[in-house]
Amino acid sequence: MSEERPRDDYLRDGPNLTGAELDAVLDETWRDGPGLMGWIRSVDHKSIGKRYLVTAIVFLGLGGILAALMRIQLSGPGHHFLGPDRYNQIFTMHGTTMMFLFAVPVMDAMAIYLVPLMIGTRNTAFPRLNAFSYWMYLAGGTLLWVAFVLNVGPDAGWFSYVPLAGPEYSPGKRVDIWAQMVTFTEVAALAVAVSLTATILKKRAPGMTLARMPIFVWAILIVSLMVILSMPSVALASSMLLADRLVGTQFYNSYELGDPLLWQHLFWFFGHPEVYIIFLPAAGFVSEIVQAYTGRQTFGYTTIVLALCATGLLAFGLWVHHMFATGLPRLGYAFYTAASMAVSIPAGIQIFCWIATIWTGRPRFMVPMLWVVGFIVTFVIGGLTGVMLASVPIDLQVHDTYFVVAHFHYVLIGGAVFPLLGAITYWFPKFTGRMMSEGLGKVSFWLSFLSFQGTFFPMHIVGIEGMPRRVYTYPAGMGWDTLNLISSISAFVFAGSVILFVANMLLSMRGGEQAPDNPWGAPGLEWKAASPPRPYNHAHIPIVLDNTPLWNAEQPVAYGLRVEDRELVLTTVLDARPDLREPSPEPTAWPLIAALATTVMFISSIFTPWAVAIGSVPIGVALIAWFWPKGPPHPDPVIE
Amino acid sequence: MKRAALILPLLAPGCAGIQSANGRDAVQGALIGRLFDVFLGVAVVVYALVIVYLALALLRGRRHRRRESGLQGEPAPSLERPWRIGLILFASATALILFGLAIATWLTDRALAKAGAEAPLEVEVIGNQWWWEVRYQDPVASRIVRTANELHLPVGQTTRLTLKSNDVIHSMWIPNLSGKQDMIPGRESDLALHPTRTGTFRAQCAEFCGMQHANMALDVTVESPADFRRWYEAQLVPQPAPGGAAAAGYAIFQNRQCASCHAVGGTPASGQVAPDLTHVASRNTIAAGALPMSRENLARWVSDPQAVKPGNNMPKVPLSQSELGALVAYLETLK
Amino acid sequence: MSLRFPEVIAAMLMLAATGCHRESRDYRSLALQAQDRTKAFGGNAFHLAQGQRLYAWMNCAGCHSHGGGGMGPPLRDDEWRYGGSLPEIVTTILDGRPNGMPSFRGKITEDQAWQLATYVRSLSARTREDILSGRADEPSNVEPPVLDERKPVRRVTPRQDDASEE
Amino acid sequence: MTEQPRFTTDLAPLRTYAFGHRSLTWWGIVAFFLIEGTAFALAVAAYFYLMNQEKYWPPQPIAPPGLLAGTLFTILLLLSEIPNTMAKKAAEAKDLPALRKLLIVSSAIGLVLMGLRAWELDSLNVLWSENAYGSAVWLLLVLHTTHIGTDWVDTLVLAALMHTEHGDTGRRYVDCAENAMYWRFVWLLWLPIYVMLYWLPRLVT
Repeated sequence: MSEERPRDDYLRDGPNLTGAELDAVLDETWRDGPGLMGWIRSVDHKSIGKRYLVTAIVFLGLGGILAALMRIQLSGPGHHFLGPDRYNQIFTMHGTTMMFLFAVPVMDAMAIYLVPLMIGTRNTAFPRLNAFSYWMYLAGGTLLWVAFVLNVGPDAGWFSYVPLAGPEYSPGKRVDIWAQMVTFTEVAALAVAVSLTATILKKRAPGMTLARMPIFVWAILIVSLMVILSMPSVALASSMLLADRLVGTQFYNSYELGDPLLWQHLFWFFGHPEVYIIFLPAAGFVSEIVQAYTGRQTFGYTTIVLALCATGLLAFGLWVHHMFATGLPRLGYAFYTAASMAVSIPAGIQIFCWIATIWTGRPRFMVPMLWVVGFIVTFVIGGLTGVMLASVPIDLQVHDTYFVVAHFHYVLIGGAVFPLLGAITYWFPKFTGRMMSEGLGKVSFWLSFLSFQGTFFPMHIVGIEGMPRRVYTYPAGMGWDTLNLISSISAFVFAGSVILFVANMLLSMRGGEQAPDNPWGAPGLEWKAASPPRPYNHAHIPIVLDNTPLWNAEQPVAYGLRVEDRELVLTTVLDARPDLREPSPEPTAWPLIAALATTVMFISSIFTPWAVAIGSVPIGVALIAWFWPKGPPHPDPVIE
Repeated sequence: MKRAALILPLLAPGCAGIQSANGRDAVQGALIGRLFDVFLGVAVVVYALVIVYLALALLRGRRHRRRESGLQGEPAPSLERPWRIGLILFASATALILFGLAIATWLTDRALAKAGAEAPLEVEVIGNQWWWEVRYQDPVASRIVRTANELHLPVGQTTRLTLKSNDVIHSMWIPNLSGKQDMIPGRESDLALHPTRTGTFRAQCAEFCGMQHANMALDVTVESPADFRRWYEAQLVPQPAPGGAAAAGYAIFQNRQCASCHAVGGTPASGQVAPDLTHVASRNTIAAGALPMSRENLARWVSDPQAVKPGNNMPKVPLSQSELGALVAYLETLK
Repeated sequence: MSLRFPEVIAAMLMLAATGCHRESRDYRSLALQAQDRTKAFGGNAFHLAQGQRLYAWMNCAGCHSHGGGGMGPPLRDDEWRYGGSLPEIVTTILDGRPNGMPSFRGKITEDQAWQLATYVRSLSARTREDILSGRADEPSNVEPPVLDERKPVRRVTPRQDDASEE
Repeated sequence: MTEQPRFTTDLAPLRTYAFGHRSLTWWGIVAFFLIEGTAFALAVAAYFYLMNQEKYWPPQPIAPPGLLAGTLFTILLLLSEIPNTMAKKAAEAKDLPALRKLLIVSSAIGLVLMGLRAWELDSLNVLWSENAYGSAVWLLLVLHTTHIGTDWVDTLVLAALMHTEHGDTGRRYVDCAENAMYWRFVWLLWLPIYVMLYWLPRLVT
């Protein structure tokens, strides 16, 4: 085969083929198929991203309902609204749903949707792997919630400490289903991480060197690497737990040389990076929002990127602060105290830079900016209580109490959900082509912000006053009654505010005013594409000259990509010089079939270990069919 | 330090209850409490500074507010310079504050270690699913006191609790006295307590341990050494078979299901898998804090333990009214 | 989604029939007749786990060790001198048997006897696979289950087809 | 988009495939290296974690795993690198006939390796359910067996693919080169595990 000579009879975009005529051809090439089969076969990052977002918001709602039930039970001492068994299932499901089925997938959703648009390409790398990851995520969520409805929901907490979650003290299939759900969501998150890493490294628009990448894309790159390095830990731990429960291995059996702390080490080695996997994309959202609404590039671009890297690195060095009460040697703890305190410095630096950007820019106080201010006010409280928790003696008093519950709600809802709601409002015009209503947005912000403080600030005090975590009831006269009542009432108001936000989304989807391509005058490449973006995102691959492409007078474009087949450009990793023309895989249903085969294997392996061997044959067949090239061989390759 | 102490009272409201980390009724509790005050004070100050900084940025931003979107002109590098210096100052200030807090933590750790160094009294506490087994160690085997769900401590002396577990991970936490320590099966951890104030406190299991994690409490009574000595001797006294009205209850206890699991010193009943009932009537609560001790509550508990503490391991023993009355009468004698 | 939905619902309903019963923690004492008790206790993982703990608490291992037998007969094999069905094992526990098996009537409650019997039957792997617990948190000096047929002893009660109890 | 965008860079002359880090799938495979490498590193860490809690390792009555099977497996695994490297060179040189033969040789070696692995699992002297040591040893071996099994199936599929008419396209050569790279990762990962499982207990007691 001689050197690949580009045959000239292919139709290519360029000066002679542009505008509406090009749009027709590209739309035909990149569009999803019609109807249900088209939806199932789709590999377009935008439709997969939207699916992830809708599913994650559904799970947010379900998790929220569970939180409401818990608050009803805890609104006063000695209530009988929920029995212990049902309450334990509910708080476990609340934690598991919020962490595994909402927080990580919703950040994946935004990343899958936005990263290709922001770096000026037409689809993620390995789009079929993305489709596979969504089906696995959906299957894992469905498994968990169907089990919960059938009274087989896990009841050992969202981190299922052994030996309570072991074979002897958790009879039946409840914890098995939890462990298998972890395997599902972990496979999904790893698949997304692999595809996003490859997308960000290889598919940036020509000229977008690493130093010119948007900060959100930096955050997603670091988060993807953290997912790749942390998720195997929980995969290993949950597989070992499943082996202990089903085939009688002795990993966590202290009577047979095993150790319950081995589970805690492996789980929290994943657990703490997980919470930074949830927070860093939110930090990326804030950097983008602040940049757009103050009309200037975020202050200290390099500082923030280094702070993100520092957070990503440090996150792997402080998991033992979850185990300060387990009696490990004190000198080891001192190291983890230092690391846990040090991780607040990068976060503090980012806060400083955002406020500096607001100070020196000319801000417009639209709804996303309100969410950013609400985020700063709330997250700093969570960060400071986090520093308190880093100190061993204080942690021994407040560990596993409602003080910790308050802390992680401040850093997870305050630190990740507030920026997420701001980001949804900010990118809503790009997702749907319509603006969310400002008035309704402001009301839902103030309602959320105030009811959030009312719900979770009293928990600091109740925790100090001695109320332990995960109790389905508590005696009267301990000084906790009024504070819990306040939390419960505010919790319902908070739930109302989130419902209001979702209502605002649904109403604006149809009734919102039409949005231009760049309603906020923001500098990112995603605002160069149409609202909602055409299936091929950018008619011509843009060329980037600096950090804020759309604020640059010069906006050159590249041309010469084939239009009748899916093709996009690969660039070199560091300075994004155009390198190869890469065919992008065509839509196919094989990822769904492979996901179904994997689901059958995972679920049946809970009932019999043989299912692992027998079940992997259909998976092999599905994967081979997925990769096997179809149709006649093309001289200029197309991935059928 | 003093400034932080001034700010603190208004933030940790309310007098400390019988189960509150604000109680600080032991040397350990006080040390941790003081460290918490330092951290809280610093946190409040830092938070105030951040909010002031944010507010100024927002106010200044409000003055330069604008309607139109898009680039407003890249700020001149000269304007950036003060902010670069500000950033370096901010980062180093944060690092310095954290370093100070780390030093405070280290000092507290050292003081805690010194406070718990030597302990004249050794107590072994074993966590079970949803109750505590408490054994006062003594070199002379016959003077070992076995009790359950209660802990008596002499004030002004250090007591070391050796913490173990028979089944899942529990966590011994007496908020008024000290921090918590997990009880992990296959491991032993210890907790030193040096109470400084007499009184009754309530401890609770702080690591989720199953269905009745919420009702796994422990009554802690701190009393003068003399009272403690008196209590200790009383606990050593075995319970002879009673005469009169309680004799029927005694017969039921020995012959029916009770003796299979429970033990009463001085009687054939010597079950090890459930709380020791030798001096059950002298305790403040029943079933690890589920009900306060009283005649009706004893009857209510024995007649249907699953109603009071659903899912616990004590079965509903079929008893007629008369048998129940006799049994409760017998239990009342176990002072 | 529509084409997959009916199958999913059908599968769930079928699962519902077995799912929630196997998992329900019905710690309230069950006033049921013998054959209802077999289904109530036999198919429930919670009762099997409680039986496992009672086996340790009531010191059954003293004579039967962990099912391998010692002074008492082994419980892991398929050899039942006094009947291998649940009600028969409960009768053995509550009323005792000649040459050595003590009567536990009055020493443990009716429900506890049924829980114990459920666990004892599971030692010879006759219970459904999905109810068995992987292992106990205790030293694993348990020999692998011995299911090879030994010379049958004269049976007291006619041999019932055990499969009927699944 | 009324006025004509400024066209500056013509992408038409770019190549459509390349070997090494220029190809997209190379980065995907490196990411998978990281995932599997982390999983193995943590499994080894768990093994050491359990080990330093015991005085005797393996715990008393149990003998260390039989050397013969493991060593034979390791030797053959290292030898398999010869056809593997030749296959990589053949792929980069786009020499189809040689590549086809080498892929068949690699698949055959894979089959023998799986057989040796089965014998190795039989000569471990411990069951996974006996104690944590047995569990950890079996965990590492089952993980590596799946690892080697998946890459063996990949090699089989590639061998079959290269014999079809699709075989003679640029990207398929890239796939073969990257599969050879993945095979290297498989045996590189096995060496530390082999030393740890087979030699550490013998040297350290």
